[in-house]
Amino acid sequence: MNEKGNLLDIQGVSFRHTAQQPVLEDVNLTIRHGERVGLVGAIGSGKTTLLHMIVGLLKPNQGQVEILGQTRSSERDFWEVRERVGLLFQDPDDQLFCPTVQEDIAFGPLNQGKNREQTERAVRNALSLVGMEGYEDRITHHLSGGEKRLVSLATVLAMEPDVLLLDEPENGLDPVSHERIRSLLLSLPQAMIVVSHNVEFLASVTTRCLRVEDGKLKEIVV
Amino acid sequence: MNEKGNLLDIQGVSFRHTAQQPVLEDVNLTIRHGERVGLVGAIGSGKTTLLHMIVGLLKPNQGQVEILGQTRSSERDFWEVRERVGLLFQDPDDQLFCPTVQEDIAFGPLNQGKNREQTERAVRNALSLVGMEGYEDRITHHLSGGEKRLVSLATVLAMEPDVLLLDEPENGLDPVSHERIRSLLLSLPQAMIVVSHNVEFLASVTTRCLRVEDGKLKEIVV
Amino acid sequence: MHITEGVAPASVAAAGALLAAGGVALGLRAMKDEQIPRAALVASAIFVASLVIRLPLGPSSVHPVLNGLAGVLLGWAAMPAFLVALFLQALLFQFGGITTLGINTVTMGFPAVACYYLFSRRIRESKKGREAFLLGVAAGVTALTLSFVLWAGSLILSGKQLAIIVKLSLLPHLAIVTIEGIFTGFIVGFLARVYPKAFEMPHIIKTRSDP
Amino acid sequence: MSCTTHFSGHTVVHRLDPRPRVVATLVFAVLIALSGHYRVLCSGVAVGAFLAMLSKLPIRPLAKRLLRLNLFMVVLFLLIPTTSPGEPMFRLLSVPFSHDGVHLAAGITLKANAILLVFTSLLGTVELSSLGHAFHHLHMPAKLTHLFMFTLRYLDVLHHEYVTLLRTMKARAFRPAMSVHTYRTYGYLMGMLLVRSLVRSERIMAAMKCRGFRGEFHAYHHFHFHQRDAVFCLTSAIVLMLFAFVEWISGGVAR
Repeated sequence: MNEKGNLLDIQGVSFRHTAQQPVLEDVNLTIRHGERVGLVGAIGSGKTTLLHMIVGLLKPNQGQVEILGQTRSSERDFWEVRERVGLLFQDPDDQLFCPTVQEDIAFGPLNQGKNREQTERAVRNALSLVGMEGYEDRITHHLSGGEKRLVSLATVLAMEPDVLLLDEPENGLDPVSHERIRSLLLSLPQAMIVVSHNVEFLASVTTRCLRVEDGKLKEIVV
Repeated sequence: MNEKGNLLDIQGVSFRHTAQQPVLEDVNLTIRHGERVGLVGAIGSGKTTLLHMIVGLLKPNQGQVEILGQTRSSERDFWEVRERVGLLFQDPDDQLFCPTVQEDIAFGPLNQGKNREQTERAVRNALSLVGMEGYEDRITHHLSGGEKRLVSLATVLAMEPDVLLLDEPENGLDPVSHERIRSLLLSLPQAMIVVSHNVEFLASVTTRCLRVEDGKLKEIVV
Repeated sequence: MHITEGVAPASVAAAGALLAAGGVALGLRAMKDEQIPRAALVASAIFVASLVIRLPLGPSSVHPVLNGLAGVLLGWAAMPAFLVALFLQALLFQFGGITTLGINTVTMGFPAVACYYLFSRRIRESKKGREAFLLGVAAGVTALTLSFVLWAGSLILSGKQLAIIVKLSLLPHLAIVTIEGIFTGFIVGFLARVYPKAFEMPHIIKTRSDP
Repeated sequence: MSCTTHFSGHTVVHRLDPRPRVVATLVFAVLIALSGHYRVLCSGVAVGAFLAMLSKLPIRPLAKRLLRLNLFMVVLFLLIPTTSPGEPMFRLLSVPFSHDGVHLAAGITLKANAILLVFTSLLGTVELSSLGHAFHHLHMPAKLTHLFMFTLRYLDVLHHEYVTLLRTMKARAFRPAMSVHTYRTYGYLMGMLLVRSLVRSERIMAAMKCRGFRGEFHAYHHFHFHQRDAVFCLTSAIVLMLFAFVEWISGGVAR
């Protein structure tokens, strides 16, 4: 990876759901290595849409998406992106689908083609990163809300991504888990985009902030 | 109904799911006529559990639940409670289980033994209360998120309850629907318990606020 | 594994309709009103899966049928559930048909009920995930094999000349049955570990002959 | 995205009461299935085509359905006449096509197309929930009607959950292949979908109890029978009786 280039370069991107007014309109966004960008905006303003577009789960109607130094448009282009850009979904219930914590965290590394031993190591590392050692054999469905959030983050970190896209990582957590997530994010070296309604939280974990409003991105000071 | 007594009086109530640490422990809560109580707390802290216990969907392991002037413990005791205490569920898709809006709203009144004419009137009234006149024949699963929430509320209001229990009524709504729910709640005469993560919202629709934390209820100032 | 509209002559269609009506009646009698949402949600989930999940098989892919799973989860209620699902499939996607609705309900539903008697209790009592997985494989394979037999039977009864279709589809079906088995195994294994309550459901469909 | 869309529209067919449409479709299907004569079968296809035009079925989806059905019929035409014994009707590339085989395949093709057209024009144009109500008013068992309604109600909800789960899997670099890993992954996905469905069904039951449900459903919906419905009933009755009459004078059921 060229350490000097941009991680992400979005130019003139528009997105609309079928026959509705556009969610995003002519949006530009550049993110460089090591940057941590906060994203705020009302519900339905297009924050999640933007994250999903970056990993190719949604395709823009217009504009160009360049990620990790290459223009990406086809499904195939995004295969590599998804191995190197980790997306944490808003609802951990959507992200965790395996019976046990261990299997869930192993899912990403296995998809990356890692062997058994590498995968086991990745699982252990990821769990210790989020401070959940010993949770390997727990049934994911039975975890509490906060635990699920941390495990979801572990499933993403296990893939050792270069960029993290985090959709409301602190939402609905009790104060203890909230603080845990905050200090964890501060300790991570990756570039990241963090979506949140909590401006205080964003101010403490990111280096700059953007607001999504009326389909546009605006730089704001928090 | 004795207008001077308490609507709700919970004393020393504990609840635990099988073999786990208790969700609620020795909780006391009294609600008087006309009171509007906000309830905050992290995901999984027991807010929903408390609401479900009040209408008898969950039975406490310990303690006493007195509602509308009577101690309630058996399933039968709660039949009356459920006709007079309306619970709005978190996910409107759980609450709207009939094909059309009209049938969904009529479901409660019909169960209350109202005849066709009374039911029709109840449906009309409830729809006009939430400002959704003309939605009678709409297919419920084609409604938008905000519309679903308002219709769910109409299904509850059609039963003319004395108390409302609202589980995150504004969650996930766009700003316009959000404001509509807020002003609607302000216009309703019933006593209510409102669960939300949005402290601002609670401050504007309730008269006092409680936080659920570590299985306990604490009065807070918002 | 549908009998397409027009293929079955009146006699076969009528026999299928009668058998299906009997099975559905039993299923409805066993299902109480308050069990309807649960049966419907399981039916919905299986319907969605059979429509959108495509299991890769060589250069192509196959849709799961999951009638074995429906059987262990629903018991006799699988009969009305399949009647509803097959009617919707005929109406929305033109699979099967209206005159063959009875035959197709029998083809899907009876093997499901058989799986309920054969495997449901064993899965409930299985202790290890592996055991549940294997029982799931057995349920998937048994149900689909029985369905194939019923399908082939009704096709041949519809006209001896149609036997050629049965012969030609024998080999593909072997592959499909194998994949269906593995797939059902993983689902049953998952449910046994994560939500064993799923298999307590057939108590809701207790008929007098319930073991 | 929805997997429960019907062919909506504003034609006279769409405005008809769904109840007689259900009955007419059923009787038509049975008559056609019973029939053994080309003149009846061809008239059946004609009636179907007429209804399809009357209800202005959208061309593309209808063509797709017809194509799918008739692809199977092409296979039948190639297979059955070439493998059944008997007098050859003609030869194609020196392969004999038997007389009986061709007639069997032709009969099946006409029946399938006629029923498909009528089924889609008359019932495919009913909002699905109204179809449920029609079943109820036609005295289908109440439990079956409710099962139908609930299944219908949650199809899109569960489909949406499936899509969401699959999306999160894709985001973690999942690419289906012919492997145990893929089958296991789909198995877990389906398992999760079922767990969510079962948990949701409990919440639905709770919501029903909260609104006074004590184990019994009360019907609310009702239909209005208009003059146009009477006209439809009369016309269908005449057409269907004509079919039966032609079948009868043509000499019973032959195949």
